[in-house]
Parts: sequence; structure tokens; C-alpha cells
Amino acid sequence: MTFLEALLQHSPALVIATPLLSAFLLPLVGRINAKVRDVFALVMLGVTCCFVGLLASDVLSHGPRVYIFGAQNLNVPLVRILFEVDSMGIFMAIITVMLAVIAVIYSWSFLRREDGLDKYYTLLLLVVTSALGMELTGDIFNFFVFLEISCIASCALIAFWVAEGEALEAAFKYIVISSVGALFILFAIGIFYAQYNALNIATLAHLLQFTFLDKFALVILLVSLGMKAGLAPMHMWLPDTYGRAPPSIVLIIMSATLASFYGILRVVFTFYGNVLTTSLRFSLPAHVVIGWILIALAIVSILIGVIMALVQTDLLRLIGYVAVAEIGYMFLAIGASVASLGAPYATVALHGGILHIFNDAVDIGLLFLVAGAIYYVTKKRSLDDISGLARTMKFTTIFFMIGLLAVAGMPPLNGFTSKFLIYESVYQLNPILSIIALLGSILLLAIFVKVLYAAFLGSELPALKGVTEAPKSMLLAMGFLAGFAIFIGLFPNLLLDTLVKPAASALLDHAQYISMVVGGL
Amino acid sequence: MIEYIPFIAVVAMILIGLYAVMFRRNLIKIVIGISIIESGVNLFLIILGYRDGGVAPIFTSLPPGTKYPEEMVLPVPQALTLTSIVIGVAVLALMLSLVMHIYRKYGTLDVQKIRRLKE
Amino acid sequence: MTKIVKTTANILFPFTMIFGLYVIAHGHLTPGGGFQGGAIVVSGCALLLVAYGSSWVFDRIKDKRLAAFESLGAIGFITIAFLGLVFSAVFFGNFLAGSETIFGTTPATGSTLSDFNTGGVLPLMNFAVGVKVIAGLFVIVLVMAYASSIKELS
Amino acid sequence: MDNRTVAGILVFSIVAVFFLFSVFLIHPFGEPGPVQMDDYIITHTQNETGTNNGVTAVVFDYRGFDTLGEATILFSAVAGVLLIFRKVRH
Repeated sequence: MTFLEALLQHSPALVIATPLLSAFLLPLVGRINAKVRDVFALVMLGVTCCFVGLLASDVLSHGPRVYIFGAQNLNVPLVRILFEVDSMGIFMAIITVMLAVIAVIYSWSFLRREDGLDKYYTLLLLVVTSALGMELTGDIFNFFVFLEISCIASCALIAFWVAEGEALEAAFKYIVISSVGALFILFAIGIFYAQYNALNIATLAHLLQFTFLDKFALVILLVSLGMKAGLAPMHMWLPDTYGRAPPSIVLIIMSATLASFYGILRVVFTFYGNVLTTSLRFSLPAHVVIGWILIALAIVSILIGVIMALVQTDLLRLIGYVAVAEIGYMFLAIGASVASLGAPYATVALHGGILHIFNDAVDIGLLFLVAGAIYYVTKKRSLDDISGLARTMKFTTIFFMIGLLAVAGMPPLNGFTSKFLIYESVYQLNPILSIIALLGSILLLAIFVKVLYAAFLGSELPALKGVTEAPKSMLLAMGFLAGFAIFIGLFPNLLLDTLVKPAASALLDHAQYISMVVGGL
Repeated sequence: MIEYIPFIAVVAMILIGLYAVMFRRNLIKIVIGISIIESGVNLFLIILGYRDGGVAPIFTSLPPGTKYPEEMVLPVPQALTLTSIVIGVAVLALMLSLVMHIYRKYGTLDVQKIRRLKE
Repeated sequence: MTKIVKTTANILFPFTMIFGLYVIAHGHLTPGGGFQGGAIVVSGCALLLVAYGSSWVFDRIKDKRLAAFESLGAIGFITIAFLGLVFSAVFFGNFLAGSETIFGTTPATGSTLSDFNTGGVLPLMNFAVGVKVIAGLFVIVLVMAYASSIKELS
Repeated sequence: MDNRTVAGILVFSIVAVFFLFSVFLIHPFGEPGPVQMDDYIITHTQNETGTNNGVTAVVFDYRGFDTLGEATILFSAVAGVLLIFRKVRH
């Protein structure tokens, strides 16, 4: 058993344990000096990247893997917690780790003049650990515990600028909504435990009989996780949070939001996979009802996101509303693939939806980093106070244009690949939906062109005399994301075939997910 | 009917807490509402684990003659509730420190007034 | 606070500490454990906080040192989990249960008297979590009490 | 009564009806339905984990990873409170 094989065998546990250990060690390392602490945070995230890559290579080649905590093999009534890693979970883990590394590089120089950075990096590592835990775990109570860690840690990070009243209020709104949602998820877990006396996702999916209680638990899970993922009627916290938190933190909160979105995928496709085709009242199969509800909420969140973004003057809040619209696109794709479960275009919609998770993370992340660079240099939030930045901030303008074209789904960039898949598949389900989605993208383009003129191309303002280009490490972080956007835009099949297609097939094939645990007994 | 009274108590606590969170404007009352929902859900978890005439699942000086898998209360809900209580403490500490700062900043705890002061 | 409160606090504090530490130490035999015992000890410390005022306690105990203790407790807990990985080839493995080293003897099944030397890794985890809860909760109570006593915050 | 409170009351009553209706479908208090997982834990705590206390066995050995998550929750709450009160210097 060489060292590499041992690492490979224990990689699911090490993917969670290394960032957690580094989060615990960081306050002690931070006492030495600031430079060592920053490097320590990045090195430990790099080590986590290696473990995620190791695990990804193993899962993509040999199929899903089960890792039991505390025992070598499964015993008959499954008692222990286990991690079940399939290609969907590892795809989300890659996104989370990528966002985390870029956020750390960005916050090196973005927060250089701030204090309390020991706690900042500790909480950042804790949110990354909890997002990774949510994506790899095979136990619902463990999923709830990691969801709660991401709530508490990201709430404290939102309130980082304590002197600003709005940040405190945004953090309070976030923690209230998240903890009420999480408590309802705990109630749903209690319902599952009362009926089936099991807490493992695969065992429960195997035992599920879709009684009234299971339908009620499904509604609670969809509502609470939808609230955490920023779905339409419960999205109010998202623009405030993304608008008021430090922009380097927004990448981390976005990875927690995408982990909740992964939770919805896991609940709908795997947890209720067996019972999706049972017919509810007046012979409507369950998956059509769930699919169309998700589509309706997705359309509402696209419209709300786009319309509200038109009227915003605060740049960070504007991009927050655009993030709500982008999440609407993801839910549209997932709703379409659930509504038409058997049809061929359902898998195309799923491919579009999963690829859009990656593209959305890259594009919205890039826009937030650009807005953060503007705030770092000019200390101004509103679009009316900033103008004519293109003269001095050359690279930031280029990155903004790349981000703008990518979010609006223009061909050479990655936004186009996933949005085109979504339009194509949703059109076959119902043409009106894809027309609305297309209009949404065009409006997004209009919004950002307005921002481009307002912030970058206008006349030089006297107040902005001392404006210089953003520091090196911020440009490096933005460069990474812009590079991803261009690279995936030019070679989409690379990502599509290696990661997205296996992830979609792993989601659709819930029987294999269940047989990994129940079959093994 | 008599064996559903604990569940009715759980639903009552959850609804009271939800009422406080949704309709009360004072920040402290929202925090209290959340801890009421939290204790309601904890009670729900504990109730699921009770067996009639059950003894705590501890073998130290167990009363002699108890047949232990049948006459013992289920241990798993108690472990889940322990985690949920610690989560409640953590969320409460964080919310109260935020409320202290908001009160120092705006001088009021009323959500409507805070929104007006902000503009 | 007045003299009476201070003297009663002086009398009550050691008993609360002893009882809390007892609950932590015997977590694997009688009801209790790291979290419950830690909460009892912190209630004793909060008693001191109320009796002597937060600035008096703040002078004696630096919150930096308490935060360091808390990190140590957390690191202890996760290293025990890593030791499980090293010795029993699986993360969180109970490598001490059944081995003849400390805490290794397995108790007889059924109703037995409490033997402290049982429980494998569990007592060590109890102690680590106990240190963590005591230091962590005490820092929270201390900082919030001190912040509410001083006039302006930022 | 502006429309926000009307919408709130509507949502609140829907949630209330669903909760009340669902709670009567759960097994009655004191007669748990399936108990295979807990019986396994009760019968195997002493020789597998070596403790007399079933709950501590579940908390630290059978579901020990949850307790690691829980310790992280407490750790993040302390870091959060200290982050929020970092301006408070003695």
C-alpha cells in the first residue's frame, strides 16, 4: 500500500479534514505574522485542491465511492456516517475549491489595511470546509450540520465591516432566514427518522414510499434549500448580502449558495428518484408538478433579477440582482429537465444547467471582483460618483468587458455555451420559456453596457484624481477568472465531456447511487 | 388523542416562534422567536425517540431485569438534539452580538425605524 | 456587586467547577460528556462574571489566551480523529477500544458498574471537547458582557 | 393592514395547516415505528465502542463526524463573535 494509494483511499476524509485542521491551526499560525498566515491559508487550500483533484480522477474513472467514518465495512442496519462521492459531488467540489483559492489570492491585497484578518481567514476556511462537506456527504443530518456551519460562518463574514450599519443589518437578515430554513430542514429530517429510522440518503431513498409526510418533507426541503440558493420569492437576502459584504467574501458565499443548489439537485434527483414517476392527483406524475413549479419560480427570479438590476445605482447590489437572475437560469434548466424526465432534451437541459453552475460561478465572481477593485480604488459604491475609470484602470476595464459579455451569453465566452444548451432544450419543452430567457439575457447585456458607460467610459471626475490601477494580486485573481471564461468559451467540449456529462449521468442514475450503499449490505 | 399531545406542543411552539419571526418588529423578539422554534424542533426530535416505560440507554447500574433493547429509549435522537442545541447556542450568540451592534449604531431596535434611518 | 453576592459566588464557584469537570470526565459512563460538562463549568465562570463585573474578569483573563485554548481543544479533537486514521486505518476509528492500553478494557455486556478505564477514544474526545467548550463559551460570554458594559463600540 | 402583513398571514396559515395535518400522521408518542438502527446501537455499544453510555457512543463513535461538525460550529461562532467585537479593546 504505497503512500499515494493510502492517500487515494482516504481522500474523501482528507478533503474535509485538511481545510478544517488548517482553520483550527490558523489562529495560532496568525500569531507569528500576517505574511505567514496568508501563505499558510493558500498552501492549505492548495493541498485541499490536490486531494480534490486526486478524488476527482479516481471518481471519474472508477465511478462513485463510499467512505465510512469509523469502520471498514458497512454493517447491516447502517449506523455510521458515510461519504458518498459521485461525479456530481466532485464537480461541485472543484468549483468550490477554485473559488476559494481565487478569493484568498484576491483578499491578500483587498483587505491589506483591515484588522481582524486572523478570524477572517479562519471563517473563510470554515465556509469552504462546510461547502465541501455539503457536496460530498451521504448523510442528511451531516448535510444539515455542514449547512449550519456555512450559515454561521458566512453570516459573521458578511458583518466584516462592522462600522457600516447596512452590513450588520444584511448579516442579521441572512442569519435569521438561514437559521429558520435550517430548523425546518431539521424538522424534515425528524420526519424521515420517525418513518424509516435511518439517516443515510441512499438507505432513505431506497425505503421511501412517498406518503403524505414524505411529500410534506419534500416541500420543506425544496423551500428551505431554495431559500438558501436564492430562488425567487425568498431571494430578498441575496442582493443585500452580496451588496454589503466585502467582495472577496462574495465568492465564498456564492460557493455556499451553489452547495445549497447542489442540495436541491441531490434531493430531487437521488432522494426522490424512485418515486418521481408516481402519479399525484388527476394522473399528473410527480416529476411534472415539481418541474413546473421550479420553472415558474425560475422565470419569476429571472424577471425580478433583471428588472431590479435595471434600476439599481449601487454597483455591488446591481450585480447581486444579476446573480439572482443567473440562479433563475440554473433553476430553469433543472426544472425543465425534471419536468420532462424521460425525454432526450431533458439530459441536454441537465447538461446546460450543470455547466451553467460553473459558468455562473466564474462570470458573477469576475464581476464582483471587478466591482470590488473599483470600490477598493475609489471607495465609492454608487454609479453616479464614479466615471471615466477606463483611463487609469486599463486591465480592470478589460476584465469587466469579458465578464459582461460572458454573463450576457455572448458567443466567444463561456456564458454562451451553457445558455445556448438551456435555450435549445427549454425551447423543445415550451417555446415561450426560452423566449423569456433569451429576453432576460438581452436585458442583462443592456444593463451592463449602461454600467460600462457610466463607470468606465464617461468623463474624468475631479473627485477621482488619485485613481490608480488595482493592486497586483487582485489583477491576478481577476485574470484567473477571465482566463477560465475565455478558455471554457473556446473549448466547451473539454469541460462538457470530462466533467459535466458524467455529473449529469450520475444524477440521473440514482439506482447506482443507492446500490452503492444498500446493494452492498 | 392523549398520545399526540406532545406533537401538538411541538407544532404550537414552532408556530408561535414563526409568528414572532414574521410579524414582530423588535429585533430581540425575532431572536426570541427563533430560539422558540429551535426548542420546538428539539422537542420534536426527542419525542420521536421515546419508548413507553423506556430507561435511559446507559448500562452503568442499570435496574436489574430490564430487557435492554426493548425497554431502552432510542439514543440517536438524543445525539441529534445535542447537536441542535449547540447550533442554537451558536446562532443565538451571533444574532445577539449583531443586535448589540445594530442598537449601538441606530439607537433603536425597531426594524421599520432602522429601514427609515438607513435612507 | 455587593459583598454578599461576591462571597456566595466565591463559595459556589469551586463546587460548580468540580461538578462540571466530573460530568466531563465521566461522559462515557454516566449521562454527560464534553458539551454538557463544559456548559456547567461556564455557568460557574458566568457566576463570577456577574459577581465581580466583566472588567475585573477581563483584567485577569485575556481573551487572546482563551481563544488559544479553544484552538488547542479543537486541534486535540481533530488529531484524535487523525490518530484513528493512522492506527485503525479509517478516519475517526476507535483505535483504543479493546486494546490493552489506556481506556482500553471493554466492559461486560448488560448492567455493569462504572469502570473508568473503558471507552477507548471517547474519554479523550470528551476532554478535548470539554476544554474547547469551556474556553469557547467563556470567551463569548466575557466579550459580550464587556462590550455591553463600555460606552461606545467602534 | 398593508399587503405585506396580509401575505404574511396567508403564508403563516398555510404553514400552520400543513404542520397540524402532518403531525397526526407520525407514529404516536411512545410507540416508535421501525427501530432497527437504535436496537443495533444499544446491543453493540459495549463491545464495539467500550462505553456504558449509549448516547455518548452515538455522539463520539457511531456519529462522531457530526460532533466534529458541531465542534466546528462552536468554533465558528466564537470566531464570528470575536470578529464582530474586534474593535472592543481593553
